[in-house]
Parts: sequence; C-alpha cells; structure tokens
Amino acid sequence: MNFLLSLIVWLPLLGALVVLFAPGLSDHTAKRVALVWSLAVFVLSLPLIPGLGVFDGARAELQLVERVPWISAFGVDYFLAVDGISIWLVLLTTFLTPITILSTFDAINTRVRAFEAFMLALQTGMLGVFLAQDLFLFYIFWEFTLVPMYFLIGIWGGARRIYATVKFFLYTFAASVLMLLAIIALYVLWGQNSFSLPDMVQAIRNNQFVLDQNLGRWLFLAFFAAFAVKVPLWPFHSWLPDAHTEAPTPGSVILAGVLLKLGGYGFIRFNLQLFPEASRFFAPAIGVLAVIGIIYGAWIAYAQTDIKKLVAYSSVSHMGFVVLGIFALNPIGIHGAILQMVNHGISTGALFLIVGMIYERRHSREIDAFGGLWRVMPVYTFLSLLIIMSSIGLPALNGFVGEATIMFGTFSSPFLGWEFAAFGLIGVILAAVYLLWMFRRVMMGDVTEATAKMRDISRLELSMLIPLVALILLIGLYPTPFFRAMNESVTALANGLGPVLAAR
Amino acid sequence: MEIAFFIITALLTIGAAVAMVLSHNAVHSALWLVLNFFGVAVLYLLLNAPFLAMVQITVYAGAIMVLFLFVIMLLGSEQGQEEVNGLPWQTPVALVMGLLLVVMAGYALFFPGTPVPTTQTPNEIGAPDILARKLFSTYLLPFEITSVLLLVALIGAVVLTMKSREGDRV
Amino acid sequence: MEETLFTLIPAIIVLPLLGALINTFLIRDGRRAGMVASLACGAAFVVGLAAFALLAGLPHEEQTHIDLTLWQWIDAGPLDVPFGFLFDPLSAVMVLLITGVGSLIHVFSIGYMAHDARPVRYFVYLNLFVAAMLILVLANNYLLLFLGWEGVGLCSYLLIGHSFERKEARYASMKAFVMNRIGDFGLMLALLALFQHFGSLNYGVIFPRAAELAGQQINWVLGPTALASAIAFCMLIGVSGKSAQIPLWTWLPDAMAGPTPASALIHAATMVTSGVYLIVRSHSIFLQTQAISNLTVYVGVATAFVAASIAIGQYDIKRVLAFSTVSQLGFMVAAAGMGAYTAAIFHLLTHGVFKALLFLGAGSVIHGAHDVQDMRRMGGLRSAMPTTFLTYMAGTLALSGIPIWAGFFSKDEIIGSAFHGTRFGTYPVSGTILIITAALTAFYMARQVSLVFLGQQRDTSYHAHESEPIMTIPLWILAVGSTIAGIINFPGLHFLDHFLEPVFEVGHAVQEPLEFNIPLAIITVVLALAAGWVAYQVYGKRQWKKTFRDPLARYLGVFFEGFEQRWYADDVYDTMVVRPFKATASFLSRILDPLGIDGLVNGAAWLVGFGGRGLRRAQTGYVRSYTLVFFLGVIAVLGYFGFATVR
Amino acid sequence: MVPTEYYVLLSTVLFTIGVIGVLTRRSALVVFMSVELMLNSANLALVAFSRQWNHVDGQILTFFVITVAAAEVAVGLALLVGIFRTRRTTNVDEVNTMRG
Repeated sequence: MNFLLSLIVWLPLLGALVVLFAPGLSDHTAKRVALVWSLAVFVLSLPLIPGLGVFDGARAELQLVERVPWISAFGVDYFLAVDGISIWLVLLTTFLTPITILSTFDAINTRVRAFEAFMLALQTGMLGVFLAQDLFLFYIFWEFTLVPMYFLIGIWGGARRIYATVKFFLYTFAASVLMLLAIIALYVLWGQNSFSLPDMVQAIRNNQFVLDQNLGRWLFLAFFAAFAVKVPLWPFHSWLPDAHTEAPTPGSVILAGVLLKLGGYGFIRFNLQLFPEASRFFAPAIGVLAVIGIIYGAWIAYAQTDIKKLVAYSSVSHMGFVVLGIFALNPIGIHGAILQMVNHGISTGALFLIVGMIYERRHSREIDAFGGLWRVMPVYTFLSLLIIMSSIGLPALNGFVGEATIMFGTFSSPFLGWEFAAFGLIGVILAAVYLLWMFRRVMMGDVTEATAKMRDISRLELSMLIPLVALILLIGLYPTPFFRAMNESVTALANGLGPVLAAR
Repeated sequence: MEIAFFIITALLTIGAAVAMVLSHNAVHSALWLVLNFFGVAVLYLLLNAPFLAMVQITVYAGAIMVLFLFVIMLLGSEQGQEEVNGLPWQTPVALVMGLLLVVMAGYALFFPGTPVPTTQTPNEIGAPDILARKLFSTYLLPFEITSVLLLVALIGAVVLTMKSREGDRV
Repeated sequence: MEETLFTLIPAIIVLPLLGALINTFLIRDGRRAGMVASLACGAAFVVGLAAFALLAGLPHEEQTHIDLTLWQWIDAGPLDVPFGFLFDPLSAVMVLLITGVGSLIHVFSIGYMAHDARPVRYFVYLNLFVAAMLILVLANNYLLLFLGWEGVGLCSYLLIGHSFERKEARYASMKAFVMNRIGDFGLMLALLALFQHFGSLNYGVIFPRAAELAGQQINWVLGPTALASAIAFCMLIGVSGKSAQIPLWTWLPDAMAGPTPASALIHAATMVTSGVYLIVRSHSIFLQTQAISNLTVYVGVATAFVAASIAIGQYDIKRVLAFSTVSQLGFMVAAAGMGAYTAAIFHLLTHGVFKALLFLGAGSVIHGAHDVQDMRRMGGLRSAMPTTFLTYMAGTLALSGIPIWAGFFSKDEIIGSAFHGTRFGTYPVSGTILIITAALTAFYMARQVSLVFLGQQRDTSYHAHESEPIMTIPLWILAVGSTIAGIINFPGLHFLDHFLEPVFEVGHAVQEPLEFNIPLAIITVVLALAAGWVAYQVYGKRQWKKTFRDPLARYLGVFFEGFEQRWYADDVYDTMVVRPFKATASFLSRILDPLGIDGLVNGAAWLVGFGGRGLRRAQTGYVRSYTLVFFLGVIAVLGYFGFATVR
Repeated sequence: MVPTEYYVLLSTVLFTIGVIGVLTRRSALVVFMSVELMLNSANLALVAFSRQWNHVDGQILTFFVITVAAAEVAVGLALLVGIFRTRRTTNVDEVNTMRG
C-alpha cells in the first residue's frame, strides 16, 4: 500500500484529463464522471482514517513515506508522507471535493467539462501541498493550486471577475515568490544538497544546521508572507472578499474550505518547524495581527449587504483564530488550530453552499432581497441555522470545540496570554452579532412576494449538506478521535519549539 | 622589414574600415570593405595561414561581398537611406566608448599583469593538408553540421525572399 | 445503587432529547408533538425523581461522588475535558425543578399553542431546552456546563424568535442571544483562567483546591488582583448576562416576545436562574473573595430594586412579570453573593414554581382574552376565568411574601441572612433595600391583580373565556406547589439545608441553618400587606378608561416616567454601544477597508504600473540603442575583468 | 617577426570601427557590413593566437566563423529584402515597431 498517497494525489489529475479530453462527453455526464471520480478518491483516502490500520494516530513521525530521487542534481526528492498534522486536512480535502463537485450540478452550466477538470486538478494541487515533504516539491504544488483557481474565478466568476482574479493571483503569487527565495536560501545555507523538510528539521533540532538569528527571522518572514496572504491574516486579507464575491459557488466553497487552510498548514509545518527561535520571537506580534483580524473581520462583516461578502469577512475573522492558536506555540493551541481549520472548512464551506442555494433561486445575494425564508424553506433554514450556529461557535457543534481549544491554548501560552484570549473572545461575541443579524434579515421576517416562490431544499442540495451537518455534530460532540490522531505529532512539534512549551 | 610590411597593411586595413563606415554610398562602403578584407587576407599570410587567406578572399571578398552588392543594387538603396536619425546623440557616445575600448585593450595588451610567453617559432600549421587532416578527423562533426547549417541558410533565404501570395501577407 | 444511578442520569437527559428528535423527524401534528414532548419531559421527571430518591438514600459523604464520564469530550494534549455528569444534591434539586415545572409547562403548552402556526417546532425547542438545561446542571466540569449554558441560550433565542414574523420577536431574540454572549464572554474567560491555574476544569479538581486562588496575584485590567477575584468577577459577568442582572439585564423584558409558556419555563423558572446556580456551584471560588462577593450582593440588590420599580410602571401583563423575575433574580444573586447559598437555592426553587404559575396564569389570561396583553384593556376577568384567578392569586401571594405561601419563607431567609450575617458579615443596607423591594413587589402584584381580575372589563371588544382543562390542570398543580413549597426548607425543619450540606462541605461553606427571625418577618409582612392594600385602593376601586395613564404618574412625575421607560437603559445602550458599533462597522467597511488596506494594495499595484510606464520609454524600438546598451555592457564587463586581472 | 600584441591591437581597432559603424549608421546594409567587419577582426585575433601557441585550432575556428558568416549573410540579406518589401526602407531607425 505504499503508493496510496501518490494514488490519492495523482488520481484527480488523471480524472481532470479524462473529463477534459474524453471524446463525446456531454456536460451532463461530465459532471457525473467528475463526481464519481472524486468519490473514488475519497473512498481511496478512507483507509487513512486513523485506527483503520493504515495510518497510526499514536505515532508522531511521518507515515506512508514515499521517497524517490527526482532531480538528483539538486537533491530534489519526490517525497510524500503524512502525519498527525496533515492527516485531517488531507481527509478534509478528499471529503470536500465531491461535495463541491456536487454543487456544480446546479451552479455551473457553461464550459462544464473545463470546470470539472479544473476542480479535479485543484484537488491534486491541494493534496500535494499537504503531503509533500520536500520543500521544492511543496513549492511546485503550492503554486500549482493557483492555476486552476485563477481560471475558476476568471472564467466562471461574476461581473468583476478579472479584477478579482488578477488581484488574487498577483497577491498570492508575489508572496509565494518570497517563500521560494527562502526555500532556496535554506537549501544553499544547509549545503546538504537536499530539500527534504524532515531532514532539515532534524538537523535544526540537533543543532547541526544553525541559522544565524537575524537571517532566521528574515527567512521566517519570507515564509510567513506566503502563508499570511493565503490564510489570509489581517492586513493581507483584501484579496479574499473580492475573490469570494466573484467566484462561483463551488469555487468559493473550495477556496474557503481548503485553500485557506494551506496557509495555516504552512505556518505549522514550515514556520514553526524550521524557525523555532523566530517563531517565539514573532509570536506576540503575529498574535496581535490575528486578534485584530478576528475583531476587524467580524466587525466589517456586520456592515455587509452582500451575504457572500459577509461570509468572506467572517472567514477572515475565523482564520484569525487559527493563526492565534498556532502562534500560541503550545500543544493545546496547535491542536485547536488544526481542528479549527477542519471546522472552518466544513462550516464555511457549508455557509457558501447555502448562500449559493438561495442565489440559484433568487439570483441575488443582497440581504435585503430576502426575508421570511424560515417559512417558505423550513428544512433549508433548519440546516442553515445549524451551520450558522456552528460558525458562531455554539457548544456541541464543531466550531466551539476548535475555538475553545484555541482559547485555552492562547490563554495559557507564555507568548500570548489572557489579553489575546479576551480579545479573541470579543470576536466570538461579534460572530453572533453579524451572523444572527444576517439570519434575522434573511430567514426571519415576513415572506415577500419574491421569496414566496422559493422552493425548499432539493434532494441534491440535501445530499451536499447532510454529510457536512453530520460532521458538524460529530466533531462537536466527540472530537476526541480527531485530537488523538494529531496528539503525538503536535506534541513532538511543540517539543521542537523549545523546552518551555512542552509543559503546557 | 616584416614589421614595416605589417604596419603598411594594417594602416591600409584600418583606413579601408574607416572609409567603409564613413562612406555615404553603400556601394562605396562595400568596396572599401572588400579592400579591408584583402588587407586581412594579407595579414593571414603574414601569420602563416595561407589557406585561410585564400578562403578569406574567395568567400568573403568574393562571395559575400558580391551578395552585398547584389542586394544593394536590387533594393536601389545605394544612397538616401539615412534621413531618419532617431538617435542623434548616439554618435559621440559611440566614439567615446570605442576609444575607451581601444585604450583598455591596448593597456591590457602592453601592460599585462602577468608575463606572457614569447612567440614560438612559426610552424607550417597553416598548410592546407594539416588543416584538412584536423578538419576531417577531430572536427568532422562540426564540419558536417556546418554543411547542414549552410543548407538551412540557403533554404531560409529562399523562403524569406519568396513572394508571398495575395492574402497571406506577413 | 450507583450503577442504577449511572444509567438513570444519562436517561434524564436523553429522554427530552429523544422527544426533540422524534418531533423533528416524525411528527407533523402539533397536538401529537405536544404529547410526545410532554411525555418525554414527564418521563425525565419520573427518572429524576427515582434518581433523587436513590441519592437521598445514600450516605451523606457519598452524595457528592456520583460522578460518571460518558466519554472523553475534548482531549487536546493537556486539555482534557470529559463529557461527564455529577449528580449531587444541588444538581438533584435543580433536575427536579427543571423536569417537574418543565413537564407542567409542556402540558400547558399543548393547549396554549393549539392555534399556533408552528407548534411542532415549538415543542422541539422546548424539549431541546430541557435537555440543555439538564446538561447545565448535571455537568461535572465547567466546559460542559458552558455547553448547557450556551445551549439554553440557543433555545431561548429560538423560542423568543418563534413567531419571527413579528418585528419585536426578531429583534428580541437576537438581543437576548447577543447579550447572553457578552455574559458568556466573561464566563469563558473565567474558565480559561481556571484551566490555566488548575490544568483541569473538573469540579472535582478545582473545588478542593480553590483556596489556592486567593493567594495568587495577577496583573490585569483592575491592577494587581487576587486570582480568585478576577475569576469570580468574570463569572459575575456571565451571571449578569444569563440571569439578567445589571448591566446586562435589558434582554429579559424584551424576551417576553416569545410564547408565554416558554417565557414561564425559560425566562422565569429555569434558564435565568442558572446564573444563581453557577454562583452556588462555584461557591468555593466566591468564598475566596470578599470583594467580588460584595459586588455580587450589590449587583443583586440594585437589580432587585430597579427592576421592581420598573415593574410598577408597566402596562403589559407579561412585562410586569418579566421585571418581577429580574427583581427576584436580584434577590437570589444577592443571597448567593452573601454566601447564603441555601437561601438562594431555596428561593430559586420556590420562585421557579410560583413564577411559572404566574406566567402560565398570564398565558391563560392572554389565551382567554384573545391575545390581549395590555392590562388597561382587561379588568374584571375574575368572573370569566375563575380558575385562572384563583391559581393566580396563589402565585401572587407567594411572590408577595405572604405567610404560609412559599415565597414568604424563601424571601425571608434571604433578608434574614442579610441582617443575621454570613461569613462575609452583615449587609444591613442591602437588607433594608431588599425589604423595600419586597414591599414594592407586593405593590405591583396587587396592582396587576386589581387591573386584570378585579373591577369591570374595560375593553369589551373581546369575549374572555376560561382556558381548557389541559391548561388549568397544570395551573392547579403549580398553585398547590406555590402554597406548600415553603415546606422544603421550613424553619426548624431545614430539609433543604440538610440535603444540600454535602455540597457545601466541599468548599467548607456549610452554615448553621438560619433560624426564623420573627420581628423581621413581621416587618416584612406588614410592609407587604400595606403596599398591597394601597395598590388595591388605587387600582382596584375605581373604574378606569381603557387607555388610562397610571394615576401614580401624577404623584411621582419624572420618577414614574423613569419606571415606564425602564430607566432609559435601552436608550443608553443604544447610544453608547449599538450606534457607535454600527457606525464603526460602516466606517470600516466603506472607508478603511477599501481605501485604507485595499488602497495600499491597489496603490502598490499602481506603483508597479507607474514604474512600468517609466521603463517602457527605455524601449525605444531602435535596434541601435539596444546595441549601444549591449556595447556598454561589454565594456563594463571587460573593464571589470581587466582591472581584476591587472590587480 | 611581428608580435602577437600588434595583431590583437589591430583586431581591437577594427572591431571598434565595426562597433562604431553599427552604432552610428542607419542604413541596414552598412550596419550589416560593419558586423562583417567585426567578425573579421575577431578572426584576425584568432589566427594571431593560433600562431602564438603554434596550434591549428584557432585557424579551424576561423574557418568555421567564415562559413557561419556566409550563412548569416545569406539569411540576413534575405530578411533585409523582406523588410524592404514591406517597409520600403532599409533605415533601421524607421523599423521600430517594438517601441514600448
């Protein structure tokens, strides 16, 4: 089974080619082929669930390692592996993609085959980012994700799609180039003719590879730039609302659901592992940015009139929690951050789905265009309420587990402390304000002439939301298996950050 | 004696080159260039490279310059192609830079940092048979490639100058 | 025995949850849903009763050790929180109150909600609420308590917003949730600090070691403070949100936009008392901090008085009761702050019964009067609704603190504690204010009864009728309860004191049961009776028009206006918090984000474009100029190498 | 015997003249000729070094340069003819469509 990871990574790309080039494929069947294909990938990834024998959650080190020399002149390896940090993000990706493709059934009607192909290709890129353990390979996958997303927004987007895509592309690309520089710098400085991340981390921990303090901080910032833009951390967020508003529903779902997590994952995998000293040094400053982002995103979300923009800004707020948890630099915070990434993928992905559903019916995303949906679409509203509550962070649903864990980590972190937790909690209050405000105006209230004709959720839409809602409840009530699988890896990571942090 | 001959030839060559650049008539330029090529051929002889001297005369002074003259005549552009000067300030810059280059080269040549080995006794290396042996053994592959290159150039020249049909102007 | 308890306790929670699930997925008919919900809640009550009996049968010291973990809830490295329950005497009495009163309210709702548009949903929320509330009181750790705490908040939100077509319901529901959230902010902060210190959130770990908190000093907003004070202060914020105390009390009166039985259950009997429960549960922390305990007393007393004064100026039958609830919660919070924990719980229980009765009675009135809520349009309903009137009188007497009815004993214990003194000392001023508040309580209740039931019907546009038996039977049961509930901690017998003793032993908070202070009781009762008589004289004797202005307005002037306008609290919050918040949001969204942050980004893009336009001019298109540059490069390179070799 | 330095200096001078020709003349044909001049000067240096080291490779290289120059001239002049056909000029300053 040692090629399982490769299979999961490359199968979607193959699917993309099939969808794109298979002769005589109608739009209708292309959607189904893509769905079945992504479901197959999901099924293939199922054995990875910790406890099923393939992946062992009780081990800290990388598992299912595939390592083949690739460009031997520069020591580049084809190096895939998974550990407790990435396992849930991989599963999140394989889980969300079929749902996203399902959402194209209603949302996409032009150039369907290309769209499905881009979706599948994007999946390859995202999985590659989570699984690559070679800096060079990682960078390739990292940039590769940009391309399909660029087209997904640029071709199927709304009126200002060109502006949004160019902004999205340039913003993320410019920041990634800094990361490339840092990667090359590390390669040269290390001088072992290898891009292997685990080896490099090992060398750093054994003091075989000692970075100059100042240089380490600069390199940290170069990596940080790439990930901060992706997350997006305040004040690097301004591409996100534009991209989200212009993207078609499936694009938004995958963007919020998985792509933003690449940044958070990058922080954990690269910044924390490669630069322990710089991480400690910058943690408070980044914590401040994260807290500002939490409150700022929430506050600004309240003033939006476009539902999608509201959700987009809520992403800024929620991803602030993730960054806060990561830079608490203690096991609790990182546990929470990883779970919160999964949670955010599920909840915000679902939020974009529900926004897309009413957009399909009403062809408007203005909050004022709706009202009284609770009456005409009871099932839809019930599910929406659950999802909104999960986003608000209601206990017993998934959002709370992640946010609370992050808060515990933040509060007890020697680098952050109670002020950060207190301001973060203000963000939790504000989440209730803007989401309930939206709920009040869209779902509650009197039915208008325009909304009266809106039909309730269809079976297709139900099949998208049910798995998400099930996970929302599962993680909310029993997140322990999720935490346990990452426990060892996260503890090892935190131990690498310095002796102070191992205690809490 | 030899040095005097060299100096005369060198001055002739330089003079021809300068005249080539300064001539307003392209035909004159071409003819000055031919003279220059002859001068260089003579220098090749002085350098014990008789075969090259002959090649220089036949290929350069003969074939290439004839081609030039053909084109000049064909286009009728002996004169009057210099009205538009987009970069009037470029001439002085070019002169200064050229002077700088010569000074630098001269400085490097006559005040070298490390001693240069003295010139060795000339051998008959430039004899055609020696050249031919070398060319058809060690340099066989480049030689063959050159022939392909010439063929490609030939075809290219033909294609480029072919009259395009109506409707598909480049 | 313990094994039996271990199966019974989860069952208490699962039953209402099951009811909610069945109603969500299987039932479409309102009446049937009501039956299912009532059955679920009733079954929970029966199970709770059995568990209670088993617990009471256990030896004293074992009663606080019924601790079971269902599963590991959160296990994130050092953060380790079980999904576990603690069934001790305190939770036991709370369970009985919640399921007992809850069941009656469920039954009542079947009748009350018969004409509602969405009865099934209503019963789902109600069941869900019961389950969340049970989790709140049964949790064995603070995080699970928080789950219940927010869960009841959600159900409260849903129930207030049940008839979301009405604007005030929409706004009130959101207001309730957000204000609760502000309170939860404090509670969560307290939890974080507790975890930071103890490395656990389990009661079993924290309470025995609570004394450590007093010694710890931390630096925070209020300067160097004992950790205990900081934590207790944060909890007090939570209490203030959930139990509608100053400053977060304004949501509760608005919450009356929900269906009346829901108000009875959530906004009177159970949910709003969870703040009191929290203080009592955390008594070992509050005992470490005199300052915050005092603050708790002051908050409670101030709330009690202010809310009672507002209740005088209201015309809406439910509003009066809502402010009365806020006021009574103030009594409980004050008692809990004083350290009179048993008194607080005692009042919580009796109040749960008689306030539920009053709300259901009000519901019956509204139901019978065809959704009229303005008391000025009522009057003389006694004859049309004799049962409601009789039972309502029982509630009124209990609330006003008239002897033999339940409120007399519980309220008196609180006032007695204030004067008699607790481990924090005596609170004579607070006690006096509480006595005055008790008199005010009697006044506004007498005013209400006079306006609603006595005299003649002022607005004859509707025909009032008595409610059906399914609604009156719960009223009777609660009326009996309100009359005799004083027995649970009857002076001299002290059942509740003794039963709760094991709980307070943990924090060494056991106090000698308070003996009856006869002079104090006489003063209180006389004052209450006098206030009631005055109210009857003012309101019960004369025939008013249906849009009359309260006669007190003439005598009290601006003060009465303050009562009517709730001391302008909502307006103050609106100007000081809501409006600036909205304005800032609009500023951020319209100006700072697009022009500031995005402006920087787009500015950078423009700069690149500008530089590009500048550089474009270097691209002259002249091949000769390119050559020149090339040549310059050659010279530079040659020069460099030349000098490098020469040197 | 004439020292190699003299030949190289002569080669430099010729090269410089060629450069100046390229830089100052606008007629594409003359520019072209100047390029040929530069090639020649390089050849001269090559042959001179060949004698200096008593090694035939320099001459061989010169031989190749001449061949390539022939090919280059053929293609280059063909291009010129093509340009002249469309633009009716051989003035390089008028062929500036690549202007930014």
